[in-house]
Amino acid sequence: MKKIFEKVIEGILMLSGTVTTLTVLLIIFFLFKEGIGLFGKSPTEEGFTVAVNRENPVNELSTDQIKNIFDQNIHNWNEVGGNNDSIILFRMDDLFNYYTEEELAGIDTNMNLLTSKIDEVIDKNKGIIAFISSKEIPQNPNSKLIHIKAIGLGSFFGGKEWFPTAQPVAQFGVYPLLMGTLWVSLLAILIALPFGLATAVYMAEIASPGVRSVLKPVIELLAGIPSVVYGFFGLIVVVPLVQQIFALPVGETGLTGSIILAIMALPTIITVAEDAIRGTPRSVKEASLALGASQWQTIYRITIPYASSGITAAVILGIGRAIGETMAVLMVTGNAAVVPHSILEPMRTIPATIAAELGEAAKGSLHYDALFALGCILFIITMIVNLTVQMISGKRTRNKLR
Amino acid sequence: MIEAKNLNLFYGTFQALNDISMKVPEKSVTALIGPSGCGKSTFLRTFNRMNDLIPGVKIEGEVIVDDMNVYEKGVDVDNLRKRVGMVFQKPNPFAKSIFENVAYGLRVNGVNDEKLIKQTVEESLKQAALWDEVKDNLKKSAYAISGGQQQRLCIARALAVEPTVLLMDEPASALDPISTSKIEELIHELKKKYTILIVTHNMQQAARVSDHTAFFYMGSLVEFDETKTIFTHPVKQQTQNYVTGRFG
Amino acid sequence: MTHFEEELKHLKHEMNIMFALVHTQLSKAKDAFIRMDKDLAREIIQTEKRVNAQELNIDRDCESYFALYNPVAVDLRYLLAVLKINSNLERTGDIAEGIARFLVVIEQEFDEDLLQSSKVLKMFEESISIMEEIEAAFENEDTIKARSIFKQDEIINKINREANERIAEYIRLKPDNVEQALYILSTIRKLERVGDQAKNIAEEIIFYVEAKVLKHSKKV
Amino acid sequence: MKLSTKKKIYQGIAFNLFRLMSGILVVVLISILSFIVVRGIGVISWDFITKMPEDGMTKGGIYPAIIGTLCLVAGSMLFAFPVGVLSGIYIHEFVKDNWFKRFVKLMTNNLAGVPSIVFGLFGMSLFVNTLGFGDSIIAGSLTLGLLALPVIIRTTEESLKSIDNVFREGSYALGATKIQTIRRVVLPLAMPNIITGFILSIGRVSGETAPILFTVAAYFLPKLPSSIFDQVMALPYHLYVLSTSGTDMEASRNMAYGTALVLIIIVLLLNLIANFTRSYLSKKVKH
Repeated sequence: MKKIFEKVIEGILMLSGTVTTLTVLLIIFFLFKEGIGLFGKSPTEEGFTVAVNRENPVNELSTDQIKNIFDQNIHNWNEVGGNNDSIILFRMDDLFNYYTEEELAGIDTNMNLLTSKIDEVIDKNKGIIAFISSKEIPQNPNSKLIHIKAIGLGSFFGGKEWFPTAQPVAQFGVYPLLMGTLWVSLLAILIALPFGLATAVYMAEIASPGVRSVLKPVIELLAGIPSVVYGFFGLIVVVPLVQQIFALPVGETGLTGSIILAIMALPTIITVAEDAIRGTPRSVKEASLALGASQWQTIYRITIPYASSGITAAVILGIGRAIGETMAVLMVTGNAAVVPHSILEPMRTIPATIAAELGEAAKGSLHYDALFALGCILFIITMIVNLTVQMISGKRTRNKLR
Repeated sequence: MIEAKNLNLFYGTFQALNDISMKVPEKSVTALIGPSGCGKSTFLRTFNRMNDLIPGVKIEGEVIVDDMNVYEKGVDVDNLRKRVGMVFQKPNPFAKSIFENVAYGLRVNGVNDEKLIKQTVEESLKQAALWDEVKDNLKKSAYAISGGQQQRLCIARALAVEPTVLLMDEPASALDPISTSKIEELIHELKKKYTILIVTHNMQQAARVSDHTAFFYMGSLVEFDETKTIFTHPVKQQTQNYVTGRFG
Repeated sequence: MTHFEEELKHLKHEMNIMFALVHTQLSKAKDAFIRMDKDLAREIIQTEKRVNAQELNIDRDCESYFALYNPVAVDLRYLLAVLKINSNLERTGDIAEGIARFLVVIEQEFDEDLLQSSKVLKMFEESISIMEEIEAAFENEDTIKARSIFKQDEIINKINREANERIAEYIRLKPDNVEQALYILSTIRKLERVGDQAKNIAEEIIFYVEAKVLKHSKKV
Repeated sequence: MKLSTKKKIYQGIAFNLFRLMSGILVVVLISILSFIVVRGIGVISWDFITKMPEDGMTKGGIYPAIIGTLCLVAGSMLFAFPVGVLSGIYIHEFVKDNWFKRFVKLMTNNLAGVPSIVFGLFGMSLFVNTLGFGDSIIAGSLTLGLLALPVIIRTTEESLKSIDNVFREGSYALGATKIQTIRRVVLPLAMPNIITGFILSIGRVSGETAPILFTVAAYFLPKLPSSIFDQVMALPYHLYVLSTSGTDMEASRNMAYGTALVLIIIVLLLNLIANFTRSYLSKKVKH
């Protein structure tokens, strides 16, 4: 009886023990399941297509080219490998430019009429490119469907535009978001690092126990404050400050985000680095002092090199925190999805993009899948960060065993 | 000449050393023995002011090293520690090469002449009877050699800054018997040049290596005499009880 | 050489001094005996103080070594042997002193016949020789030589056994010289004990070198 | 210059620089706190805590947001605490040191580092869509629970690790089974630290916004939830809404200060309670 009872308990324990593993696997499964849906699909809006004149030699266009054509950055077919014809844009509404109302009478109900009219327009204009509903695609001899390159890893990572609701083709270029994330996070770490290390060294080596007993809870509290509060503070205080100091049109910039992120990453850096510094055996420090080294010489020649792997771990963990942070960044960076040129421009990070756009994206749409793909990227980055940290701290424990 | 005069030491309100006066003979080995917590390590650490690092320590009386009270105001502690070398319980080499471990004390004390450093490192390693074992591996990490070698490296490191006094806090307690006897032989050699104070839990070790022995109990110096006397006919009953193992 | 080995070497040196002292005492006793040299006899009595001081000196050294170095195995046997050899030597020294004290108080020269018949001079020679032998055996840790001591002691014992009859005969012949005769007998008795001490020392040497206990057993 | 003087000067410069930087940090933190406290203290009143929001969230209180956060905290802890503690026990006490343990630990550590927005994505995909809970307390709680899970597992493991093996061996030596040993010897000793971890993870959960964005949080819902399948408002999300997308941002600013202060007070209180329980319980265990 007792045996069975114990076996049951052990079973329950085992089940719980594997929950985290299961969760990670589930996260991977669900993120990638949704995220993978983005690839291999045409980026045009569902139910729509792009057509040209039958005699046009162009068969295939990339999303970039289509976007440039419809943004009227490309005016001639020869720029995309076709004949020397200027490009004529055609959208459904444009039908009324070609025909009078009488000619189009009854078009709302008569599908065939619409189809034939569109076909006629396409036939008449050699340089036309038409963005039309796929139902209206005529089996007509005069028009030809343009094959649009599907979204691939190349265009996803290399694409310089993130414009998921653009027509006729959505732009899913992660590059600006990636850059935004890296700029903001790295600058945040650059700001946080000197303060974090200085405070860690100060707390571990210099401060009297009294000062430390004040600093320690302060740092803990700093770690406990919700990110949205930091975001709020940034919005109310830091944003106007940055705007004034640099005389900018808006204060929501990458720099603002970096400052807030720096404050938020500090507790992680300080705590981990302080632990690492405290991990230096007292006897080693005493040996240095006993040789006539000053306290400062001991710190920078002995303690810091000894704790270097722990400090590295602290920095990487801090970067991980900064990269994954969502709300505060969302509130203060301005969220412009363009490749940044200066840190004083508005920027948009990957987590902020997800948070801002997921609410608007219809489930199952390309946009929705694209946001999950962003989630995948985030997940992979943090996974790499974590594995690196564990590798470093693993090495550290091995060193200590010696 | 090193000497303690009416030395009292407090950790907060706890009195760890109680009115200790003791003249340590020069160029000889003096062992400090006594049960755990008797204050012998604390006493040892007053000579290079290592106790300063512990918060809440208060010291009264005088500790004289080279005719100067080290607890006087304005004493340059770094300089004092340079003159008073210290070897610790466990071998604690720095995470540097063997060479850099020995050179460390010189570098932090402002020596930049690489030739001089090289020469001093070699001499110190020879004095510590380690040179022959490591001369081909000076660039190797100090962690790559055995514990006994590491401890001799730590001794070489202490010798490199040319101290007059050498404090040893249980220098062989973490070592195997063979390494221990090597360290003991080394101590025997070193006393020709240095005044050595050694704290040890191991009474036999104190008996073997020292010329004089001081027995501490509950923060007081109970008896201080030639080692032979302490181990053959001590004056105080407490000393007798301790050295015969009939303690408590 | 380790520190302790140096100390042991020092101890051996002290022991050599002790051996030499005792040996000299014995030789001087012989000379004084032959020449009836009372001054020399007094010198022997004086020097005995040095022998005693040296005994104490070695005892103290041994005590320190036991206390400080925890000797084991051969070192332990060596120190134990030295302690005992030391006291054997001191007794040998006492014997020389005892003979010297006779010489100081005796008034007439010994009768030449008595010296001849009692073989006392031979006894002197034998005991001095046994001392030399044992000193060499100790110096070289030579157990073969040490074993030869036992035979030499037999010779000494034999002279000693015969001495009774010879002295008795001598007294029958010259009853006036009975006091002298008794002195000689007593001297022979004393010298016989020199042999015994040497034998004990030999046993100790064999004990520390070979770790064999010969005491109270049939001699090998 | 004398060498010792030079050393002292360098040391003085370095130490003062460190002191200064630490000082700046403290000043920054205090200014953040005092800014919010000063602006928010006037807003907080009994009404603020117990009333529904009114007038496009420019007036009234944050009652439903407080209740919503309470529901979410309770729900997530109901899931995460038992599972987390049991996991910690299993990993530390039962699994031998083999690849499985290392893998599970690796995964736990990785989960701890996953950004909260990814949890939000995952929660939306699994609980809201796949399992069909919709935006609801249960979906939000489970998502937050998963977020808190690695923290609780780690603190449990750490506190178990800090218990000397002699206690376990002592118990086994008396013939106790493994489960008995854990229940009667190990857990009571580990409890102070586990409870501390639990309280701190409450703090973390109550302040999280990103995971609840798409799983439960309601923009404006001036009523209390009736079942676990209802949407609720939540404090952090409320603050986000008030400060970025309220109908009249200037007018709702005061509400935002108040909400921020309430959040900070919660975190502060939880930190205090955690420190208190840690010292109180560990004293109790010792006696």
